[in-house]
Amino acid sequence: MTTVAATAHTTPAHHDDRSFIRKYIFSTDHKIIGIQFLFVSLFFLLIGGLLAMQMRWQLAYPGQPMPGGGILPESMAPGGVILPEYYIQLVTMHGTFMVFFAIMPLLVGVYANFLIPLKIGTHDMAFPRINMWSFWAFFAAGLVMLSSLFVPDGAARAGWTMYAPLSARHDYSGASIGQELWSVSIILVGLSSILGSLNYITTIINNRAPGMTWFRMPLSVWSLFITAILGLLALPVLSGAAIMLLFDQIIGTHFFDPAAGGQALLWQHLFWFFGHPEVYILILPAMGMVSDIVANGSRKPIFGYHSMVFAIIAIAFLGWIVWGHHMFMSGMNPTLGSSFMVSTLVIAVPSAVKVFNWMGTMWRGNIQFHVPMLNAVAFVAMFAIGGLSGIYMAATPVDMFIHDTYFIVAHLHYVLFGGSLFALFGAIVYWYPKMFGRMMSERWGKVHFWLTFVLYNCVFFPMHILGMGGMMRRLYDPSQYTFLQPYQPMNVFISISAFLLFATQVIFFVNFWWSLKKGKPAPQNPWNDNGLEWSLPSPAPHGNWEKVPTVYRGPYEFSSPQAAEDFLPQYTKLPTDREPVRAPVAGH
Amino acid sequence: MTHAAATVDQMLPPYPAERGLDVYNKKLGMWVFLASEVMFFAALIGTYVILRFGATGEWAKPGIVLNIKITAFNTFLLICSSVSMVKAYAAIQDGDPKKMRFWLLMTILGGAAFVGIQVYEYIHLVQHGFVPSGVREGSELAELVAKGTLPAATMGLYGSTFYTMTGFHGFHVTCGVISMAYLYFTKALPGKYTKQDYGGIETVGLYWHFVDLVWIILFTIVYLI
Amino acid sequence: MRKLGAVAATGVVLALGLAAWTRQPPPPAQGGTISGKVKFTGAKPVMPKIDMTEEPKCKAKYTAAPPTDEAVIVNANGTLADVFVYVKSGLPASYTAPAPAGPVTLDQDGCRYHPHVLGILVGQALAIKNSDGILHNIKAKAKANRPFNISQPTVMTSSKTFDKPEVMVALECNVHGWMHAWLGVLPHPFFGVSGADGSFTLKGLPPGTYTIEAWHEKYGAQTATVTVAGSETKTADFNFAGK
Amino acid sequence: MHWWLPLKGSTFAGEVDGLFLAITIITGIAFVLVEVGLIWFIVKYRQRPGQKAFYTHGNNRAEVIWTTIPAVTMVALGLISNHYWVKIKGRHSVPANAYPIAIHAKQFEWQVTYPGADGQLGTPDDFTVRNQLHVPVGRPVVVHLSSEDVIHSFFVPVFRVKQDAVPGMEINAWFQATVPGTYELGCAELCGLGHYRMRAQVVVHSQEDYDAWMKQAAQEASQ
Repeated sequence: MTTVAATAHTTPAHHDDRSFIRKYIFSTDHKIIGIQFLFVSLFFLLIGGLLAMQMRWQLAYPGQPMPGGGILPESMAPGGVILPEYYIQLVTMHGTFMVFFAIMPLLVGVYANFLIPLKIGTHDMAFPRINMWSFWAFFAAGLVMLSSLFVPDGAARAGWTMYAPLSARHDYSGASIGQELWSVSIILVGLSSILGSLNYITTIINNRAPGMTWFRMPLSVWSLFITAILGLLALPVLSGAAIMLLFDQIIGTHFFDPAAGGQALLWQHLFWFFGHPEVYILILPAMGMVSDIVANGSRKPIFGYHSMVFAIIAIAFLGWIVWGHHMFMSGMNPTLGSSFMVSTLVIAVPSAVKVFNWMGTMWRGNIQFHVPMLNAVAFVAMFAIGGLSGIYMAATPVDMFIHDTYFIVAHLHYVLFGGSLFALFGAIVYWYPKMFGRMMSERWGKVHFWLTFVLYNCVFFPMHILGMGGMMRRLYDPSQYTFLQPYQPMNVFISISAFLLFATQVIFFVNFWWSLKKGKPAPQNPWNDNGLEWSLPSPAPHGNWEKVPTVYRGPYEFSSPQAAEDFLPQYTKLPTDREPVRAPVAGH
Repeated sequence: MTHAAATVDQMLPPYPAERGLDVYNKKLGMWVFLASEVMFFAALIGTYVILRFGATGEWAKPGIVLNIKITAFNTFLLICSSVSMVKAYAAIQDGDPKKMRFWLLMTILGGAAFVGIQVYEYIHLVQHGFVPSGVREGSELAELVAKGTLPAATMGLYGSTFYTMTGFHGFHVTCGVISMAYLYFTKALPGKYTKQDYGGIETVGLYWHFVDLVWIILFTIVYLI
Repeated sequence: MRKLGAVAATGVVLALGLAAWTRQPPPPAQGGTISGKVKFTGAKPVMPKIDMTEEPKCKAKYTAAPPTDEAVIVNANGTLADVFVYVKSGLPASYTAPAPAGPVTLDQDGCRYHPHVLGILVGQALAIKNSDGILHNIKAKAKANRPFNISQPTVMTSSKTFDKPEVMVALECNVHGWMHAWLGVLPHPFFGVSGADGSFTLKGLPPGTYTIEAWHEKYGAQTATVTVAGSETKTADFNFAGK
Repeated sequence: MHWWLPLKGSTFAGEVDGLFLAITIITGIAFVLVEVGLIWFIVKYRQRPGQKAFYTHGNNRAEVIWTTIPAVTMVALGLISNHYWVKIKGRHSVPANAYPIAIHAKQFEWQVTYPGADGQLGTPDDFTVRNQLHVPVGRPVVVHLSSEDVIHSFFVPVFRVKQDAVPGMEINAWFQATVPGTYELGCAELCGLGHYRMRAQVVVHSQEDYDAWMKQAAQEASQ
């Protein structure tokens, strides 16, 4: 955090006499909170990656001592050989960290906090103190989850989906405290997300700058708004389920234990009722930010702005009625399966619309390949693969074969890594100047991008083949099955690619840290963008604007004939522009 | 919450931003928060409904396990506290802070009494042998189960859902009482609420009515049917 | 009244302390011995065969006869093996167990536990050995002690200890559903398991009257009362009837 | 190693694979359209000095086209899939003459109960074998799945059949094997530390072989 302190406010726009602690630790400034989320969740991203590397070692070289594995305690990997119970902890914790502590906070915690006030033109969130609590609840949740790896009997081990009754009864899983800490941590995550979401929603509804009408909002803000609604309504269900799970674990209730009358499928229904909106929480903000970056990179207005907005809304709406597609094989009534299949296939439509609109945006553009644009285009390409592979499992008869195989693993990583994480690599580079006042290295950004892009496909594309061969998920040692033994060379190939992919991320992290202090000082508007945030100096000062700007147009007026340059910011007043009509300020 | 908003106001110059809704932030925020609370209780109540109607065999008889009379009185108390909340709100709208303080205090006392009675009820139930995991061995209720007056198969589920739902409701009431007491001492007593500024009362009132409404649903489905 | 109690308690503590201080710990070789046989009457039950086809490594270890279930093993001389006999009560309150000599080994060999029934001191290490080199998991369904469930995917040894007396802790392997072992955790070394001749011996008992219990996984427990004085050897036989 | 799907070992394996292929064709077209389009645009519309992008906010006709085509395709795919789904997994899909076998899943084994000589479960001549599923070829088999402890998933890749075994529920899954041989059954739902070892042998016999095996196994089990 000290580095942030050194660079975040090198050029304060106006006098700021808050103490260090109020400024950077218990800060209520949305930008600092966003940066706090960024640092913490990048750390968890690294942890999640490290866990994945251990899994990949075991899958490539089952039962062989892992290099450096000797530092792990006896209960995890005696002599560096990963134990089955540690392997399933790795599986569980990798999923949990990546979903709840890396991708979700990176997208929502970082960019909803950082971008919403800057992009809609307000001084801060509606409830800055609640915003601060949202971060600290998340931080506490992360610490609890991390600590669970080191308690007696180890961490939770029922998969990130925590299917009951394996998760609910310690005698089934062999874990104890770790399993309980998982529940506690998830309850805290829920609290954090709810507090964050209510802030984002209130801020976007009430605190937009004059002239920032709904349909002048950037798609990033639109997607964050819809994401916040999803989070607001989905996370309490998860929290409720996690509370019941925790009670099953510690005070002997029987919600999910069929041995005492409870219902095992109840957990799945509750979890996926949250879980599917969660999937869209993990992709919508990425879509929004990619829309901003693609329009900027193509120097062209986004193609079909309104249909993009309606696609987001449609995805969010349909996202509530598709949760059953995770449960086609669970013994749920097959007639329900039919209706979930149809709703799931229909949700492909708005996703397709978005992909075509991004392509439409690039069509006849004047495409600049800066690092954010490269990552954004990779997002479109990879999200397309992830979306298309989703159609296989939506079709229930095919799902009967590929459900819970590596095909699913491939699919979800194409969406979460190929989708969300590429968008994030783009977004981090794109808004880095506004956060820290410096640019990240363009050259190393490109090196990182190309290596990541190639290696990423080497890691995850072959998993489709494994899945088609029938390789189940979460297997400690697939070579135990005769029919999977021929696939071992492919597992080795995937693992080696994964190690290289992980090593490549070092480039990103070094670039990130190095640029904090040594990066090229950023101009006010390095990407020639139209958003309100670029009217501020880099880094954006505390309180953002002395007086909020007035908005005269939509966010994507690139190459407009009205302007001499190829961009026309939202805040630039042309002689032909009229002042927006101001509604009277409400209430008190 | 009030305090946080005040910090913003000191920090920021007032400006005529175009408002999306004709509702001030705190109130909108509370509505949004209540939407998430609805989902939370929906999860708990939905679980109860699924477990109850999916259970094989007869459901536990609330009339035998629980003391409905005392809870009915408690329900009445909570409804009264909702009325007194309305009274407090009406009073400050009329610009009568003294009357508002009185009714706010009544609401706090009503809420506190509700929590107190609920704690008493819990102690009583546990002594009888009704625990979250079902029926405690060797207790009065265990004998009833042995006699067949109460169904053995579903007592565990009834205990699980009963304590979780009413417990979390009680937790919400407690939070409400604490926030009202906080507002009472930091805002109402120093006379910071006026005819023009009573956002805190309105916001906490919304929450209070919501908690009350949830209780009426819970009382009906857990105690009565 | 309360004061009186406190005084009395202090007195007892002091007396015990004094006794412990003055008492010479008897060498374990001395003291009484209880020995006996566990007889079996009735029809000898036929134990089902275990099909280990799925584990060729284990199956290969049974060349003579196919392995059978180990729940009831009746010896050739009509006695019952794998009966856990131990002093249930009767030891003086001041008795302190000697420090355990070393770990007790539980070997998983040929997809079976060796031994099938065993005893261990509180705090003594249980070395769980996997000689098979295939996955075994060891689930201890303990109630008084902390339960555990660990796995051994390869040839290796894990160590576990138990904090509280518990008779018996069921051990099982869930990968090979036929694998069961029984572990008696005791605060003293006066326990034994009836062997291939059905006999057991409890050595080095201080003088006193003891309740000893014989426990069998299928036929339950029986008790007997035995008084031992000096270094004499007393006999206690048990008789289990087949059903 | 296959680069495509494994052996088709049941009557509906062909249908599942056919649907898989159909989806591959549909998504393949979309895939080529998107990825080739992207590469083409990247190359053709890359930044050039003096060039300005075409200023447009979109085209409603294009939006309608690329909303309608996927929507129609998806609905059609949904209807086709549903046809097979009802046939394979629908509530009344189990053939009336299906041969019953009960499988009880337990950490970490499959306890397969065969109906014995009378061909009916729940009679005294039933017997249970661990981790071995023997089925006759060319005859529908219905598996009554139950679970002792946690959720397991019955998965035989060559039959293209998968069904979770959920504690507290009995779920039926059926298939009709078409190719005699020895295959594997695995657990597809994480069920604990021995999940990866929860496998069983599947043997598809001709009817005569099956009867012979049954006689022998029943005899062994009764010993």
